[in-house]
Amino acid sequence: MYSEIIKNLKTDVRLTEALQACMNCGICTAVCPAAEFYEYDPRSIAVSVQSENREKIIDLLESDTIWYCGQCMSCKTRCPRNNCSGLIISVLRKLSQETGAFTKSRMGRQQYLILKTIGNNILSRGYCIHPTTVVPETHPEQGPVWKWIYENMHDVYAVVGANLDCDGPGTMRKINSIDLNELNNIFIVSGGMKFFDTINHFSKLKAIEMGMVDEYGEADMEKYTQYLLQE
Amino acid sequence: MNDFSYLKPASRQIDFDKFDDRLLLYVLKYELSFATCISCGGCTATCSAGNLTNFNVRKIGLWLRRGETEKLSEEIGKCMFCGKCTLICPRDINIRNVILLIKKRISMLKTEKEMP
Amino acid sequence: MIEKSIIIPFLIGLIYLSIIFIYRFTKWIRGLSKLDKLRLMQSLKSRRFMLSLKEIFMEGLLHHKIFLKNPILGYMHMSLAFGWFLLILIGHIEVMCAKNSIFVPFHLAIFFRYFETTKNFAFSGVFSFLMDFLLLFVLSGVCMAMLKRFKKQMFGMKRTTRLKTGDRIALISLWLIFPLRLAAESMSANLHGNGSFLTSTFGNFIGNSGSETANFIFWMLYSFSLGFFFIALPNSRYMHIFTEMLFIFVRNAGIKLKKHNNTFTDIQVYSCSRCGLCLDNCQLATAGINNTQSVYILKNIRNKNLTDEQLFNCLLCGKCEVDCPVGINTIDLRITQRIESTLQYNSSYSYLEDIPAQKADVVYFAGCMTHLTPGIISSMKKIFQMSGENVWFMDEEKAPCCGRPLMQAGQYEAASKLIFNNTKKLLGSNAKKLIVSCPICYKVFKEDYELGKMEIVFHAEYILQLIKDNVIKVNNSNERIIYHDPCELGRTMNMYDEPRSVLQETGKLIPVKNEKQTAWCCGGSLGNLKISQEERTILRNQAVEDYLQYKPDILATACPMCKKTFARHREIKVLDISEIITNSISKPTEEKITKQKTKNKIHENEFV
Amino acid sequence: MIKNKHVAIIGGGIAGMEAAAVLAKQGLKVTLIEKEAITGGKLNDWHHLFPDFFSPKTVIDNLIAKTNHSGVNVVYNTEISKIEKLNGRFELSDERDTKFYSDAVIIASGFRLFDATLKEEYGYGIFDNVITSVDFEKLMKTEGKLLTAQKTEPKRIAIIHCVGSRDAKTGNTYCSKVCCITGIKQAIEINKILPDSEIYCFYMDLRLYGLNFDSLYLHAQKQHKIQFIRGRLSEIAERFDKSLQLKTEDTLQGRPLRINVDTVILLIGMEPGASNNLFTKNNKVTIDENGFMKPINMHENRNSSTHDGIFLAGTVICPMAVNESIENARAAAFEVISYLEKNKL
Amino acid sequence: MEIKSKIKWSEYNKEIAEDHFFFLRSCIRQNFNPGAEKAFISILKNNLKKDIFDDARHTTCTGIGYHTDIVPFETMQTMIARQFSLMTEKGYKNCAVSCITSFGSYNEILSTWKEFPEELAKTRDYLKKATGREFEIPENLSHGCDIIYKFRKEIAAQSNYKLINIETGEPLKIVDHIGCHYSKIFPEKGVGGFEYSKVLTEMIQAWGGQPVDYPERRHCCGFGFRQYLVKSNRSYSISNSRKKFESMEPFKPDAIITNCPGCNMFLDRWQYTLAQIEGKTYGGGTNGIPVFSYEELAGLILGYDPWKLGLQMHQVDVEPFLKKIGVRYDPELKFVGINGKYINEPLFTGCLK
Repeated sequence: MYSEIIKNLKTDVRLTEALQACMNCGICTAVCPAAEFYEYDPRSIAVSVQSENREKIIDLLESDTIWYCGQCMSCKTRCPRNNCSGLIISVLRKLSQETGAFTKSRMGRQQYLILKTIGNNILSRGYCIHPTTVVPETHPEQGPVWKWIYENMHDVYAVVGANLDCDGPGTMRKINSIDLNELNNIFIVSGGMKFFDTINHFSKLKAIEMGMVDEYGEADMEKYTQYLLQE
Repeated sequence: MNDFSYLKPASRQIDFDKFDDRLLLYVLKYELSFATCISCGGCTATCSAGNLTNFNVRKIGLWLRRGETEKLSEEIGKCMFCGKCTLICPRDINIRNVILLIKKRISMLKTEKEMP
Repeated sequence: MIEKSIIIPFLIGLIYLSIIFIYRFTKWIRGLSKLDKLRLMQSLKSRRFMLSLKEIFMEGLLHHKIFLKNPILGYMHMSLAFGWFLLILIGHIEVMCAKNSIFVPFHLAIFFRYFETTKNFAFSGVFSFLMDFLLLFVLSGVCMAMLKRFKKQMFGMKRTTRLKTGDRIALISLWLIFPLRLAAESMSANLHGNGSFLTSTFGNFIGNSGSETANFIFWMLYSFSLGFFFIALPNSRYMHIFTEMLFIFVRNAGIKLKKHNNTFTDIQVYSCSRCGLCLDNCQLATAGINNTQSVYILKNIRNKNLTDEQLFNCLLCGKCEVDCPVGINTIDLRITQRIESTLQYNSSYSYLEDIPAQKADVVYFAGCMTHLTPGIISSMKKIFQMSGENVWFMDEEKAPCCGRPLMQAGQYEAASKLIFNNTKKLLGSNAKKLIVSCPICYKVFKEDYELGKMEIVFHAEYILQLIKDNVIKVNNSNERIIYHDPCELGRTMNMYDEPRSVLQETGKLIPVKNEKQTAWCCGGSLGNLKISQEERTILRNQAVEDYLQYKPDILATACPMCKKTFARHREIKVLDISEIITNSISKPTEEKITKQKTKNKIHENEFV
Repeated sequence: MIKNKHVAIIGGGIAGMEAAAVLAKQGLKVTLIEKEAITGGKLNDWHHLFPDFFSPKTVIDNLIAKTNHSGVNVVYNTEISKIEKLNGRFELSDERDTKFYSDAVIIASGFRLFDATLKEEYGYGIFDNVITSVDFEKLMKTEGKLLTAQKTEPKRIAIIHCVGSRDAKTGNTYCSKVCCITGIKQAIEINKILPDSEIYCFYMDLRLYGLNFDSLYLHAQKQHKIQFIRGRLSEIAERFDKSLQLKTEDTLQGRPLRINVDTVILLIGMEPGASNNLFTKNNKVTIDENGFMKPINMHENRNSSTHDGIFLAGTVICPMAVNESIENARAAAFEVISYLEKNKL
Repeated sequence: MEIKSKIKWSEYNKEIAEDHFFFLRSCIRQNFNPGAEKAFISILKNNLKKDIFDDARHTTCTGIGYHTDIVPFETMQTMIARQFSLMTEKGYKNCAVSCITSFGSYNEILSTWKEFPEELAKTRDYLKKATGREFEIPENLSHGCDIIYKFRKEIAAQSNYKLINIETGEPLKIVDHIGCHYSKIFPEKGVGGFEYSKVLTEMIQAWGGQPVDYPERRHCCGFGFRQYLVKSNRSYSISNSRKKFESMEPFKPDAIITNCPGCNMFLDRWQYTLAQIEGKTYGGGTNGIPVFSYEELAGLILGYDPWKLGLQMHQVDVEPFLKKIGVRYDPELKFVGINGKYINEPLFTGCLK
């Protein structure tokens, strides 16, 4: 699964942009919000990728580490060599998902959850997020005002002049089927759909590997989802 | 009331203002040569214990300078005192004594119940 | 009655002293472990009792060892100790003769000339002469002691101990005893003519100014000085005079310190006379370290103010132990203090995973220090290849420490963990022999490991055997070789001859002044945790400069630590015994090589 | 006879003065053209030289004495902006069209200091307690003490290495070479006047190339308790109490690190002189990719520009320390002599 | 390629189009501050008399999907190309982007196309195949805040209120928070660059307030895409927000202004959550520091009704701020439904009950 891993890594144009030659100064880690919170050091990621050491890179692909980045790109601004650890991370994450390595780490497996929410929202609604998906029970941090909005969604949005789930332009309008169709076609043509399938595929394999199967021996993805939420 | 147990605000950042210098000052009082450490890692490379586990002498020095008392007390017991680090050190730091002093101070802290 | 009062100060002192003595001796003996007590009892019944008595006589009274080392100092100590002893002994015999009885009051001999004013008993003239002679003998010692205090160089001593108040009182009263006795007896001789050549002469010198009152006063002062001395004695270094006797019995019973303090520590501490011989021999002084020598450690243990800075600033080279006239086990004692001071230190070696033991006939344990001298490792590999034995190089990759450095740092419990782990692996190999090339490891394997029937062989012994068995043939290059005795091998393990025998095969071994028991420490010692690198360099240079006088081609060592230390000196070529041997091995003939090859098939894979 | 030949030297800094003195002593006619009213250049602002705390004033005074003694014609307040070769001779002119003629030219116009305001995230010019290494030298020279903007003694001082050097963000990707040792020297100076202060150096690599530079580093650690933290400073921000919050990574540990200090000193690097570009216009003098004057080759011909007869001395070529600059100028002078000898017909 | 930039950022100004904008909406803004986008269009159309086109057909740019790594770069490029195609179709050349994530993504893609023309060709090809569409690259791409910044003085001229405490006459202290993707990736795409971006501070100044610098001004709010979106990772988010609040606390700001839809919501919500967990509020009493978007603030000073702007959708109560600047509003109408109909009220507002 990792044959030509280095080659695949280097063909991503983003890596050409993101990694010149790192001089290990640590300016990226200094401002990194992920380093603030996780056992995470973007400098060492850049150094590992720069080393082109197969073992190190495979370790990264299978680790939680690459999933710690919050993609704020603060690292980009300060780098004295114009590198961007955040973008290196994007490349690694893509590779991790293409190879299935992401299912080997707890943080990596979460990609399935994101696919199920954000991915689903994009394809079915044309939005990354929709108010109905921000359920107060799973988002207690949204607070009592959001709960009130959620419970009185129609009225609250209307009062501020939004066009919630209605035809025509405006805030939070419904994206009509022609546009959704175009969106879906773009996903099919540009490889987005294939990528979704890949994430699904490896997640199912993982579910089976973990013994989460239904009576037909198929992966029980509901169970897997519950497992990921608890993990 | 909402359950926020899933949220644990924390910071890994080293905050120099909350620097625990109890160990460092003690070590420097009796082993001034430690001040000259350049974190070259020669000690770690030769370390007998480091050969067997993730014990890292360079980091011991670093933690000492950063006041990481807790980490030091977890890690310091792994040292075998073989003395190779001291022989290797390009700055001639008496690392064995540094380790001994750390152990001493930690044992003092424990009896004084000063441990964090 | 007033006359008799002169004995009161003396008596009070004596009673006080006796009480303290009985208390202390009882406490010390009771404090010994059951086994040690048994040992002591048995030794009293055996020949050792006589040995101890002899030793007490030879050392406690004659100070034979000091005499050998420094005759002037020996005479000083002897005149004081033996002279005083004889004064008491002859004095008693004199009293017995005078009273014609064996049972006489013990104090009478002390104040005999005061109470016995006549000279009308048998041999009285002889006795008074003898007593005067002995007093002169003792006084000569006192004079020397005073001189030594102020002009130590006259006694060939570079350093002498510093005094504390208790010692000072005792010292002054001791110094006063004999001059006052001389004065008092001279007074009596003046009044009663009961003196001999010394006291009479002094008595005559006083002439008519003598009186009963003056006589009484001087005898009283004499009594006071004795009393003072006795009272000061338990809190001064003179406590050693009596403690040493007990110590000799205890030591000769085979009692040793077992990694923790017990009353044997106290016995040793109180046995130290603070003669200061350990100061002169301690190399640390060369580097300007002057407060960490054994005498100070003993004193500070007694005063309970021992600091880590003193305790751990010692090379553990053992030179002080060799020289100690009392025979105190300074190294054991110091290590025990280190153990006591580090009891609270934690250690955890859970990472010492079970590396599976490899079955072999012979195990080679290189040790940490040897890993820093790869020349020794490759030489040992060559030697093993030639020996044709089935050798397992135990710490080739995953190399745990032997535990000795931890021991030296006092962390006995931590060391035990390493020892436990290594023992398991060693026993798992089913080997008959364990070969080590580092004296530091050798010592701990010999002393602290329980390896059953496994023989622990130092590489010099092993190489010597191979040479004897004609497995290794070496050329004698006639190079001038000095052999440096490593502290951990020589003084503490008594291995002097094997390395020399090996070296004699390859070159010309030059004897040097400072060798064997008096050999230098290289300065690299792991035993010292406080010494700075600059100070180590001073010690090393001291040794190297001494060796360089003999113009050696090679300085041979049998210790990787010594090698590493000496190697930092640019002017001397240092090699380990194993390296010297492999350098001088005669090239085997073709035939032999093929023979060897078939024989050593397995090992070539391992070591080449 | 080359004795009648005329040499013009642009720049009356230490390199220009040394070259001028050497040439004049050989009997040549030398004109030293300085843009300021005094010679000595940027060294005039300096307090002490590394690594032995030598006085720069002595250096300048000796050079001035040397030039005066050997009869150098020093022209002040003149900034050459144009060099042209006319009829085998060089014509140098300034903005006011003052003209000088010579048979050979030495460009010794020196360097420019990095403008620390370009490194916005370090807050120079924004926060009062951020100063540069040059400000520090001036302060030491004029007042001999270091105070915060609030006029208190700083308790904690941070010295930041590589400001405007080795940084694509400021366009300077080269190493200025002298800053590391300057930082250590200044740290020691601060410790001498403020013995109770904590001093931190934030560095990427310590490039201590000179003899005794490393021993000064050791000395700083041992005797002056200077702490060295390996991590490039990311940003400086002012706190409510006007102290400064610094963010870096403790790269040896791999953890972000925050420290509050009272004063920050930025070790600013050397940049190519502003006039370097002007000189390339009317002749074949070229500059390298960093903007410094380009020698024919940097190994054997460092003093010869790519134009025959125009020579280079000192920091127009690359960042240099004082002693190197002077030696380099001396070498340039001999290059000029051999050029004139060769072309005497 | 190493860029040898010697830009003096304090003197740097980016180009912002004058008129005729094609509006590109933000997913998060529409979700959490729907009134703000409505106000933005209104300000441009009614107050500034500009032409802005709101096309019903445009969709998400998939930026959140891209940064959560489920949407490949190629797909996002094509999705954005489709937005451009709609713009081209309507005859517009200037984009007005509402979302900071989108803004970053658009810029990243424009830069990629410049640097790697083969990527542009590939995207054209994909879009053509998928939708039959073609597109032109916009002449100008501005964020909503850029446009408000450009016309800040015109807005000030028309304003009913100033960011001044009407009781004391002192300017209000306002801290700004710039969304990371506004200028961290491409400093030259932001007004005044990145370190001291002027886009919000000069708005504050123009409207009478006093911008306040604080140490963690540039620190990320902590959204972190997957770090917030997956519940078990949310400690990352709250930890980083807390870092900001702790740092701004000593300066006692009257409000926070943001230009990013995500930051706006998070800085509002995390104050509530932190108060619940740690019992600490940063705004004094039980309330937090109110958080406004630039459109909301512009709308407020222009006299828009706070409840039409959607300020009731904030967890932190805005009323103390409204009182400070003297905005007239009807507290009774805060939580009413359509046509003034009574609906429930939230359990409580502010940070602590």
